[in-house]
Amino acid sequence: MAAEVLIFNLLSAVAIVSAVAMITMRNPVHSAIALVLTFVNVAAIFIMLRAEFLAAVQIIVYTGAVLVLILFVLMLVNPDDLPEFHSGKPMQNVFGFGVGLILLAEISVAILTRTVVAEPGPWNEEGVAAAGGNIQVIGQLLYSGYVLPIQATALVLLAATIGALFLGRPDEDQEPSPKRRTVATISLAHTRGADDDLIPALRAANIKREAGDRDLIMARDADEFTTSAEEEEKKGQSE
Amino acid sequence: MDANLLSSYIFAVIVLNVLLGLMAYMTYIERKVMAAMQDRIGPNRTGPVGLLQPIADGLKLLVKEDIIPKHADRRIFLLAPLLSFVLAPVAAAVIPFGDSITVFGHEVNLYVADINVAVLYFLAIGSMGVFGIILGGYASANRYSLLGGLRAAAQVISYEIILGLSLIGVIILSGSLSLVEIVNQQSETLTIGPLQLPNWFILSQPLAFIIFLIAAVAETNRAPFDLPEAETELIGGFHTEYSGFRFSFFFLAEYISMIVISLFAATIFLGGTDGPIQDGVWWLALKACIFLFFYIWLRTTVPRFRYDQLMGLAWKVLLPLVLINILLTGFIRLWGLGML
Amino acid sequence: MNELMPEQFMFLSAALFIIGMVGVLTRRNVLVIFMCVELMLASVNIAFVGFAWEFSQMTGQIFALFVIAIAAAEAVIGLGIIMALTRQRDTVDINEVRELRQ
Amino acid sequence: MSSWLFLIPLLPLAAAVINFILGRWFLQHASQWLATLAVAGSFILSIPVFLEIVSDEQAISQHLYTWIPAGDFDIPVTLFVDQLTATMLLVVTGVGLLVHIYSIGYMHGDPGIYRFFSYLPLFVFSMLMLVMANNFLVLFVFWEAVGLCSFLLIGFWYRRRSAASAAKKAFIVNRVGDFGFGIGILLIFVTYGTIEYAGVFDMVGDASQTTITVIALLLFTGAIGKSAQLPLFVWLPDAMEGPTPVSALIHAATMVTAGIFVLARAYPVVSQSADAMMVISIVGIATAFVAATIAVTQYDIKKVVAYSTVSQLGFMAFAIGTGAWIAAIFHLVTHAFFKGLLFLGAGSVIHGMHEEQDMRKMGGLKKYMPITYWTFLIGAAANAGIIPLAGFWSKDEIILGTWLYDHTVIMVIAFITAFFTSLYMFRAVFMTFHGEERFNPDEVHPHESPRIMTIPLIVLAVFAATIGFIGFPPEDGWFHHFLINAFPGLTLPDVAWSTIFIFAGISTLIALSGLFIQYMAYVKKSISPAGIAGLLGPLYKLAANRWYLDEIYDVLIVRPLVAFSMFLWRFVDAQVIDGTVNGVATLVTYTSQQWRKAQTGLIANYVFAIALGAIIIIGAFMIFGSNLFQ
Repeated sequence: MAAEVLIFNLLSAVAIVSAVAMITMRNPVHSAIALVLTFVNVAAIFIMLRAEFLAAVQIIVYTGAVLVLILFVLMLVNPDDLPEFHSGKPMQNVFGFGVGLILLAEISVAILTRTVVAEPGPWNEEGVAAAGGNIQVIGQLLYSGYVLPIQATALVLLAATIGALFLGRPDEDQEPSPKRRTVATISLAHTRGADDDLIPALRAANIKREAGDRDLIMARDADEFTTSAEEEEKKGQSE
Repeated sequence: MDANLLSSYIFAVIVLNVLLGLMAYMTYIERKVMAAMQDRIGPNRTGPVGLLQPIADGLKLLVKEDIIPKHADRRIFLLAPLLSFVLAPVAAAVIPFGDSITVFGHEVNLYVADINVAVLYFLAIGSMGVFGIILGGYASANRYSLLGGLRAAAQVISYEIILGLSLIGVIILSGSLSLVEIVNQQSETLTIGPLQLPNWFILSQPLAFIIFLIAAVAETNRAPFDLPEAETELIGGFHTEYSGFRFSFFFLAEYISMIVISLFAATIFLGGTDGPIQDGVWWLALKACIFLFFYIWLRTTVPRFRYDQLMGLAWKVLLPLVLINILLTGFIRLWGLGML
Repeated sequence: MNELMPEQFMFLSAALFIIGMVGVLTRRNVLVIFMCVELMLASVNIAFVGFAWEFSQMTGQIFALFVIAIAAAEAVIGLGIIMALTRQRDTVDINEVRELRQ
Repeated sequence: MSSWLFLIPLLPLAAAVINFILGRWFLQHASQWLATLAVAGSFILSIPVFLEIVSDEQAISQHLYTWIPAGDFDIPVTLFVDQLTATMLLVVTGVGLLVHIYSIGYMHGDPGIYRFFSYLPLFVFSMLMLVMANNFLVLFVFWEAVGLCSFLLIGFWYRRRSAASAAKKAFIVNRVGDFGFGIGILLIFVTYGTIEYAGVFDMVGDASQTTITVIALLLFTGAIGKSAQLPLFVWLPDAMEGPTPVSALIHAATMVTAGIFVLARAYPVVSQSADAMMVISIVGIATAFVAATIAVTQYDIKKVVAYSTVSQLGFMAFAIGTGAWIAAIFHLVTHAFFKGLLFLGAGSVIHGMHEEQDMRKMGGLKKYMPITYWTFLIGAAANAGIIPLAGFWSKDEIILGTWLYDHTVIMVIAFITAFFTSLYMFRAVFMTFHGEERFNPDEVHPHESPRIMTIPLIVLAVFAATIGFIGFPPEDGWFHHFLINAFPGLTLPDVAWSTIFIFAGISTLIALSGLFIQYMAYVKKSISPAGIAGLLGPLYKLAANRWYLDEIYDVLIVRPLVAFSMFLWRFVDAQVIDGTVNGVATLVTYTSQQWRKAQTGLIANYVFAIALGAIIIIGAFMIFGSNLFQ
């Protein structure tokens, strides 16, 4: 049916032209609009290729969410003075287009010289219709053979959500948090916490141990042993 | 070109024109109802009981000067209202207005298209609709407009999710994304003892219905969720710089969206054309009118939300609720209690 | 040319992909580069769906679905990074961001 | 009962795990009740097990799971209780319970109490598993586990450097013995093809005499380490750095007896080798004698008790060596009670004296802490062998055994050691509780310990006084008839009453003479201990300096090791290894610096490189042919 080919070609042409427009537009907002056009055409092509569900998802996700987000960010980052630069170095452009052309040529050759070896599967138009439609078939396949990938995708989306929340959170106050006290104190209170001979020496020297090769006994904070020892002493006296 | 396609085209034209006419009088009805609620009279000078007021308004907007701000992004500025206005009625294509009837010997379906992804189609078109507002807000080169656009973007994306998820429950129960199929299922009668109930999804999905209602109001940027245009804060928001018939495009697009989403809600939750006696399009109209009245009622009653409240409502209240609803529905379906 | 040929969507896919790639190569605005990446992903989806159509398979469509899901995640993170970047550096010029060089 | 057997070790394990995980943040002091209740549960469960063994005279076992199923090498974890194990169960859980109760009072207010009360039940668990194992490998695993618990508990106050190094010392010294023990188990497996007790004992005669001797000696090596025999006993006195209840539980009542337990358990193997038995006897009696002489010269109350423990362990060892198997176990049981009592009593004294351990700064404490005094006195008298307390019956029986099995030399030395035992025990009693008060009354206010500490003392004292009667009359008591069924082939010697009376008379005489001498020395002051010390001169110095064993180890082992380590550090590590590593790093840094220049930081360049790569790869495929595009 020639109309089908015609429509396909038309859609393809619009998609390609608007894609080219996207990378040539100076204003990124215009680029985004061109991309919307491309995506809508891609969705239409999906319908032609018997992928109605994907077409709807393409519109909802890409145009409805991703591009709206991109526009959102475009407006948010620099609303008054959106950068007008196009591309900096001419050499970059030349190289870019050159590489693109070579790759296109290569892929074209690959496409034109290909030979089909695969056998057609069961999901032609009649097969899909018999199974209840495109969505039904995708649903059945997804939740029978692809349960694990679905779960993994769900995890990826969750991680992305959390990541976005993290990236988008307001800047924390710039003042540094108060430094943690790192000064160690010496436990004098509880004899169990220190060398037996350490105690009188410590008392005499007030803080430092005199001669000797052994380290001081460090406590994490001054009260680590003090309270318990006092309690014990009180208890001892009362008895 | 076969006859079926032709009849679809013809029907589409009819629906479009009816929608446009309805939309014009929707503004009138809104003003009247609001007036009644606020103990006023409302428009009553133009024509009998002010019935010609919408036409007068339309003419006024058409002949007004079309102002384009100097620093505006001209092309987008011109494009944006069109986008809004064109996309708004497109979603109505999938709404079934009844079964097929025979006109002049031809079988004519009372819907433009019965596609198997109708619900998704509706959501897709709805998500596209916001582009008009965003681009309009951007192109105006006005801070207020830009803020309005930004708000619209965030709000619509958030409530789009709620809207879509609230429909999942219905989809689980019906097992189809086709609206015609969904309506057909709802026209069955449910007998519980002495009770004869219609199998409307509002009965099996009450929570989803309420959430859908809230999300629909937000999706159409209507009060109390009209933050993108909040007159008191943003002096009109995205359409501050628009005037004349470009403004009217935005204005009309909003009303068309309201009507379409009301039709959609009536179709999904209230059985569409199904009614106690003599099924037909009038039942759909009646149900849609209830929704429209609800819209107006809401606007006169509830004050506007603050922006953080709006977002908090979507993400912290409605999203968990709607997920719970999906979970429960899934379990119910799993245990074979699908038909309420 | 009465039938839709498989080569058509392949060329479309290739063309869109290469346009996206050239865009990434030549543009400096990080957001435009981002859009180009999205375009490349979409072009790959065309190929997937197209091959699924050609061989009457569903695997291609399912794969495309996963691509879309991952692309959504990528978009969210990418835009988050861009937001953080502009907040810190106040620029969207990709050539200004050269910390990796140090 | 056998189906509930697993609960006995499980309860302490559960308590240990819960206390360890939740103790710090949630339980804190509540952890002590959890641990005590768990051990009490084990104790209560052990009683019906014991009674069942008594009535049925049949070993019971419960298979839990197979730990290592590897072909022939099949290691089950099976709980196994026979007469020997049942006895040990009661001792371990009983003394363990009392120590737990005592610790509640002793450890009160310690910030690490949850740690203490997770290590302690963990130890009880390990010890229970050790005694309930039915094969040598599981035994070895929990042998190491009790070693670990010992390490943790000795080093409990790890902020005190001496405690930390004592813990290390105990652990390392034990490794020496464990090494031999492990090889012994390997040899058992190689020789007999199994390491389950029953299988090994059945086939014990199949191996050559030399092999059996080697196995027995290797097993004894383990016992030397764990049970603190000469020459590896040096760790035990140092282990007194741990909290006193730990000393009581681990280093007196239970863990140190693990070595004796292993010898007793492997008795069917050990007894096959006369040479090995001879070695065990000699080492045992030497240990007993050396430790007793050291104990007489010590001033630290805990050290005295510690050396006393070493000495008593020596008694047990040579009892097994001479063939008095039942006497050894009997002494193990009585020793567990009176030595636990002595340690807890010493702990009570230390507690009352505000952490003072030096007996020279005590004296006259009798009136301040009467309960502690009387219980300590009972313990000391039991240890010294005063009739009719527990120690008398078991020790007398060991010495009787030496005579019965014709070891006259050992018997003589044993009598001398018994005399020293009496000497040091009553020296400790009199120095601590009698005579003038040598502490500064302004600084120290001795007081009796709280009731939660004295009740275990009283309970232990009752046992220390009466437990000996389970072995009455000697060589023919109830205990003997109970244990005789543990192994087939054990016989009770037929002893005439006259012999028993003679030995009992000599023992009592010796014990009383020790008591008398010390009474004269420290209470009446009619003998000067310093004078005697001067009289003995170098001999006294030798004993007071612990026979210079630590110094010998220092010169022979520690210093060469340190020197070698220094060489490894200064030259091998610092120069060779670090030099290599740094050299490689420098090389990599330099190369990276050069490559860095390729990293422009421009995304476009990177993408360009990717695209070029794609072109090259696709081009290569197309030129050289591939089925990728076909």
